[in-house]
Amino acid sequence: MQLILASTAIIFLGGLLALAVASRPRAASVLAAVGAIAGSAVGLVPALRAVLGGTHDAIACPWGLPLGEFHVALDALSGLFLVPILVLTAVAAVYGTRYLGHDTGPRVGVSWFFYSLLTCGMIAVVVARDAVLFLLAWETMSLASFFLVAYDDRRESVRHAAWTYLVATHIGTAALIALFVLMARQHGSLDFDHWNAGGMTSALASLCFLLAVAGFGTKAGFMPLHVWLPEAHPAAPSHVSAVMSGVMIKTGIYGLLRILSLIGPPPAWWGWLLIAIGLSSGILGILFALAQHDLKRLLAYSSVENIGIIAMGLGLGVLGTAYAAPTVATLGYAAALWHVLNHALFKGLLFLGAGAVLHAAGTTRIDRLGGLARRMPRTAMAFLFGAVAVCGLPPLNGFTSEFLVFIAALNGMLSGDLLVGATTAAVIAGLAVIGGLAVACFTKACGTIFLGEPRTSEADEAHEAGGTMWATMALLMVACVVVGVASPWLIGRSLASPLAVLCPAPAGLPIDLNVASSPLTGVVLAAAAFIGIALILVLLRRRLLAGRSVTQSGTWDCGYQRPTARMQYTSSSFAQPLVDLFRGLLRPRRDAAPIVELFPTAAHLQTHVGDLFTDRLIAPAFRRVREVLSRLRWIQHGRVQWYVLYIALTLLVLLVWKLG
Amino acid sequence: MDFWVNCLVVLIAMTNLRLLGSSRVVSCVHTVAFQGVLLGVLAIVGASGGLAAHGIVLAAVNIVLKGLVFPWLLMRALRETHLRREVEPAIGFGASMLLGVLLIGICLWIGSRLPLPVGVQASPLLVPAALFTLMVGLFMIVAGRKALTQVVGYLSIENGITAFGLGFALKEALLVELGILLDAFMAVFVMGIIIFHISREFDHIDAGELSALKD
Amino acid sequence: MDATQLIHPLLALALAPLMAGIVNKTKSAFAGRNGPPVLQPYRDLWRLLHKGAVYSRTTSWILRAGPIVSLAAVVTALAMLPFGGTAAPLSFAGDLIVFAYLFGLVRFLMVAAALDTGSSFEGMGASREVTFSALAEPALLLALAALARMAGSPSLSGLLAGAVANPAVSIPVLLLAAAAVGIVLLAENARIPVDDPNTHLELTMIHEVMILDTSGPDLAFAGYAALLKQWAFAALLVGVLVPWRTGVLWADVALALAAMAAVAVGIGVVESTMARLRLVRVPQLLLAAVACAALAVVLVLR
Amino acid sequence: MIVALILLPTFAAAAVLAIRSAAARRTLLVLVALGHAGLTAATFVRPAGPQLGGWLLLDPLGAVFLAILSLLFLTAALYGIGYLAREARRPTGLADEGFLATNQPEAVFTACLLMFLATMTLVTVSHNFGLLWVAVEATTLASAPLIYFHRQKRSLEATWKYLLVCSVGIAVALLGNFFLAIAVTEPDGRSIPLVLNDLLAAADQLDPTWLKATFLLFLVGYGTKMGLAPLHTWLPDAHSEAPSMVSALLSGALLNCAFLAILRILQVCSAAGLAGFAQPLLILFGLLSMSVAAVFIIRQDDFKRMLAYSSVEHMGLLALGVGLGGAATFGAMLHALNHSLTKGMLFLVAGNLLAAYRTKSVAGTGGAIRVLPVSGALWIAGILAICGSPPFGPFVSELAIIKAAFDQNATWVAVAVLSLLAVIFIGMAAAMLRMAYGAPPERLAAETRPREQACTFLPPLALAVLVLVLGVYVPPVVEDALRLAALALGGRQ
Repeated sequence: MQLILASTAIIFLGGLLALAVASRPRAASVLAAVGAIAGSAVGLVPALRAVLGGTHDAIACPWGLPLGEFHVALDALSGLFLVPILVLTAVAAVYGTRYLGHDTGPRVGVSWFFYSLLTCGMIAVVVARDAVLFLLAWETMSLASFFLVAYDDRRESVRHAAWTYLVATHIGTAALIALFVLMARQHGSLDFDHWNAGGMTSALASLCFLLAVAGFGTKAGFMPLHVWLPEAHPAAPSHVSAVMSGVMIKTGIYGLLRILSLIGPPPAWWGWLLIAIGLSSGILGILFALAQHDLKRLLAYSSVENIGIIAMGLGLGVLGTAYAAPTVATLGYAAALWHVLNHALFKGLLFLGAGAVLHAAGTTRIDRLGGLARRMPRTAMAFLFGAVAVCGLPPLNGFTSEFLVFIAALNGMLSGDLLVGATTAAVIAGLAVIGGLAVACFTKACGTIFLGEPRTSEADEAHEAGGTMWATMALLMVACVVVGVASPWLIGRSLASPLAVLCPAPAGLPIDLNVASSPLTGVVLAAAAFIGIALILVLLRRRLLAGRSVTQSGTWDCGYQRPTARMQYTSSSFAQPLVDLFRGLLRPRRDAAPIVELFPTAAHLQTHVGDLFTDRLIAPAFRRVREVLSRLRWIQHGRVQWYVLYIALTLLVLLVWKLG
Repeated sequence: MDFWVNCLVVLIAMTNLRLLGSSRVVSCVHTVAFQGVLLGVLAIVGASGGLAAHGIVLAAVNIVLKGLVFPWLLMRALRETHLRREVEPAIGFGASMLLGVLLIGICLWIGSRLPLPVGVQASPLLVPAALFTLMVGLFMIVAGRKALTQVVGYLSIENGITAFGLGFALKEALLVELGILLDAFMAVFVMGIIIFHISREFDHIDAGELSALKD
Repeated sequence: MDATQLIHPLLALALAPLMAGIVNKTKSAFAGRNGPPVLQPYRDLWRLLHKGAVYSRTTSWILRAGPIVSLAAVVTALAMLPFGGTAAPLSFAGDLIVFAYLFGLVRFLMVAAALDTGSSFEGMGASREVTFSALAEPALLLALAALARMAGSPSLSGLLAGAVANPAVSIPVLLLAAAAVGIVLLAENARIPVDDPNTHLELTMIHEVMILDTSGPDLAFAGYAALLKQWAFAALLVGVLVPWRTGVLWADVALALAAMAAVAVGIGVVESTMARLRLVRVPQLLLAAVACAALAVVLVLR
Repeated sequence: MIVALILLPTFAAAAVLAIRSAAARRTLLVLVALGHAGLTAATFVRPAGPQLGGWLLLDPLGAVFLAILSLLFLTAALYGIGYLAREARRPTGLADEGFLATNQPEAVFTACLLMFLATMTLVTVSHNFGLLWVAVEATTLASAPLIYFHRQKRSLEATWKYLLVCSVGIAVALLGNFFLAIAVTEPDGRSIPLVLNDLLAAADQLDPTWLKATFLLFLVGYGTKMGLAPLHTWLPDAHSEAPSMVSALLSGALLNCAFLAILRILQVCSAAGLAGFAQPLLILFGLLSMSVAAVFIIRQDDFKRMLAYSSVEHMGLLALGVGLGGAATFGAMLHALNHSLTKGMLFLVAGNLLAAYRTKSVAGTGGAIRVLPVSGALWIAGILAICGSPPFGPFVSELAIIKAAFDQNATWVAVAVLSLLAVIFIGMAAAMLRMAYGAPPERLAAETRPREQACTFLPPLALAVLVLVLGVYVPPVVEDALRLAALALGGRQ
């Protein structure tokens, strides 16, 4: 535990030093990165010990804050979230030193300070065991990330994104305050340890659960509450986006799990709610991702999708708990936790890759790129691996966790009654749709950005990412492969203790992770077979082509010589059939100047897909409230006589009301 | 002696009606001054147990301040601001009278809801009368067009409250009452200054025009 | 694992081209031509394997990786299919998901390879490919899930083991599942009414247009992978449609092979009697498949 | 010692009028502030006994407000050095006003400032209701000229409204005094002196009906001064037109004084067993004020008005906290402290922004973190703090109030507070982003802009540090003082 505090201190110190030398950006970057690495190294030790060994140690001491008590603890669940936090923040920090290399001015140092603050906030969130401390950490995390989002504040869009994020997170926090205060009223203490599951009426428990879903879901990006995500992630610098999308939104999942472990045995409808949220987030998330024109926006929506998958896992876990089906519960929770880890890896990788593209070609607008695979091959490979992983395709890590959700659903299907069966069938179908759409979405991204011919001169002059950036991406790429291949063993070793912490929720169900790891062994065998065959084929191909003529030529384009880049299929045209198929949900807006004359002059076509909930729900609601409020503004009309009249009337009313 | 107190109280109430009715700033000022004098008398009469020094001092200060100083200040302000003598009331004579009657009704009702505790010997009319004066003052501020009218209204409020205090011959410490009077004096004084500035900056003292600050 | 488990993979590797040959023979018979010989696909593959290769300057290593990965993935997928009484070499809980997702991997790489050329036609084909398979995937998985529930086993070997417990329920479920799988078979293997494998207008193609720039051994690999994929889906269909077992190994295998031939003929018949659907109408067909599968699930849950 | 607290600024005020040199005047101002702070601190070390027969007494409740006042005045005075120097060089003429304002003579300004301090101190220490009234009215008169420091039409109008509305309100409170005097008259004609402790002692002999009426009149009268909606009308005008250091004092100290006056009568009411009558009214006015503030903060284009409305909001929160009673009382006391510090800091920073941009319009103020790096950062921090974001002080106090509301099953009050706070946050966050971030106007974008002087940002910075500290650690001495104050109000813990 002391080590955790030490690592937090180190990271924070690094941030402070960076702030101190803010006048010299390079030095600031290095200092902050060093702090991040050292702190993570220190923190990983206890975190891993907690995850693997299931140790639990705590520090509790009184604190000079009314209501507050300084109580931190590190159990397996905290550790499981702590590991990706520490790893990804360190990696992203290294990446950031290079990524912000060209920026000048003090804002670099300031941003590093907030980066460190964000890291410390996330660490504090997962170890806090006192409601006030938790809220402090939570808001520190949110505010730090807000300042990071506002890094490039000269752009209006960035400011709007920052505002959206700030408002969303604040509203979420309001829900959390209500939640914690209710729990405190129930148990007479703000200390998590006193929140034993006993003694909550089911109504109160459900209310708390709903508040938790609202509050934590806002951070995690559950579908109706996700609106800040596609705004904030593109606005932030890429290494920050990686951290936010990779680990920060997961703190929402952590909070939900923590609360689930505290409010006692769940009724089945919680599971259904979570699964419904998961399905909507997953399917809509990937659909909107498919329709985006900006790479980072696309990735942000895909984060919503992955959060949806995690929510499905949680829902299945809750459902299994409620129906006393240990296999389903174990598999569901395991899938959720495992996907948390995997998503951190590959989404981090993808955002870093997007950053490299932005760095190299100066834009993330997909249709202005192309052919980067031959200009930055290493980045291209890394991104391709990330894409395969995020699509949940074997043999990479993304598949393993989606696979767990699948077999959790299958088990539910095999065992459960009609309702459970229907739910799980919905999960299976939903996951299948998500898988198909994800392939469409990421082939579009990879294909348009890295393959084919460059569409603009910037893309043409793109350069390979520097050593540091590439190294961090390579690290994550290797991690994706290794975690994917080693998953059976890793899961068996690492998920047992966290699930045991969650066990209060699965009412003491027996946990046997074999139900997860033995099928995964089969998956790994298949993967091994696949890789073996592939290698054989590679050799075979080399033998066959040996000594035969291998010539280069232009792309065969049905008679056209030299197809120009303008003739390529764009990402929009690639996605058009699906977007058109789901236009009811996506509501694409197109602004086109069609070709009219015989000898066509300039024409253009532009399509845009706004967010369903922002455009149809949030924005109109805000507008309505604003109208109502502005209609009330006449109160302050500036005539002093009327002001005195207010006094007179108040006086009269009070006297008549209270004395009458 | 209660008889005299009652008479004074009724007189004060009548002056209020005059305030409501009158359409000239000057007469308003005079009426308020007259109220002040009445209050001084009330202080002497109301002082139960004969003429205590306490009562005399208060009476003197009242008569001097409210009967002489304030009118003088206000007239001076009138002269400086070249105010056209006529106020064009926002609420006409008839309406004002009706409202006055209504206010009297309300005040009487409130008075009836506030039974005097035993041990307080005073005219039962005093509560309504004081409240009425207060309300009339408020009414003048609300209805008045000129900043000056509002000062007069403020004075009338002040009078109503003082009437209350004096009429009950409350054993309030002399120091406090003097402080109160001093404050009232300062208030009027500062208001006068401000009005003077207003007339200089805006070339008028139409309170209605002073509405640049709003949302 | 015993030797019998290797029977099906070997048969598949050996006979997949033959199946295509039978399909073509049937079509030409319907067209009144005598058509190419049944063994023609073997010849084509052989010839391609001994050709050199021509690559577009635009392309990168991805174009070369595509065929290899797809062939490897399809072979791996085949290893999970039981066939006529012979158990699959690779069988574990949830292998049906791996089975489906391996084809997802194939799709990803083939589409990437197609986009690698930067040709608008191949982009077009790729776009259609992902569109249709995004709809085919749920149909396939739902159908398999229904079967799994019915057989009470979460693995392909189990759910194709062919225990017809309660005919009243299982027969309609089997038929619905078969319908779903059948449609998916047509869609996934570039068959009429979804795609026309031997049209000559690139604008109308889906699968063929994606490998326009693939040549030589790569083309052989891609083609062979396509044939094996067709075999795999056909075998799945057979497994669903022919649940009966004699218990005698060679008899079961022979029965299954006969069924495969029947499926091949069936495909041929469908292709010769139906016209290609307009591309905008294909999704409706696939949604019909999803509907069948969903209905099967409901029946089986009841 | 208490007398000294009052006389020191009074005499200084007289002296200031005599002094010629500006430098000497400013030094004196700071010296007085320091002395006042020192004396206040001394009272904490060695509590002072009652004086003038218990008319002047520093009880825990008063002590809290006195400390706040003294601290805030010290900061304002330090800020004032730089401010007055700047004003002497080039008076703040506003772009939206069109012409440069000529300021009042600095001597008068400083004198009034000191008198303001003296009168507010008197409010915090006076235990006789009549004296209390005199003091509160005196604060009005002392502060009116301060608001009219910039001699221009808008500030004149603001002054007029402030004077008229507050005087009327105060007059109502005066009537309340007489009602109280009647309420304390005993059957035998004798009457209890209007001294707080005597009243508390003899609370059971008071006439409840008249006491109720008294409370209503005090609530309306002092509520006007405190800025409870719908009596708050003078507040935005005065705060927006007054010089920023004065706004800081008005918002951070004056409103508290009026609040204290209400608390005094509340003490009497609860002692007389009328808490059940008084507290719901406070809750009502609290919610009303917060709602009205929310209405005007959304899309407010004048940032000083925005701060003023935020003061309305927080006064409402204070009233609500006291109205809830119990644990919420302590929360309210803590919040009074937090709000004063934060709001004072914000107004001082607003003064810097105003001096740099020459406009109070949010839209016209962009890129503050580039034009004034420190002030810009402070502005962001202050807005976040006043909106109740951790790790700043207001968060803790608001949480305490909300928690108490939940604990007392006043769930709907709590929910209303939470949602109103959220709405207000949305409005202020938008303004904060537009002002702090983005590109500055061309006029200021140039590198030629003068660097920030320490004297302009150090005082608010100090306050910001205090607020931050209070957000993570409340020193025991402070906590004890607040607890005692809450205890005096009959609040638990």
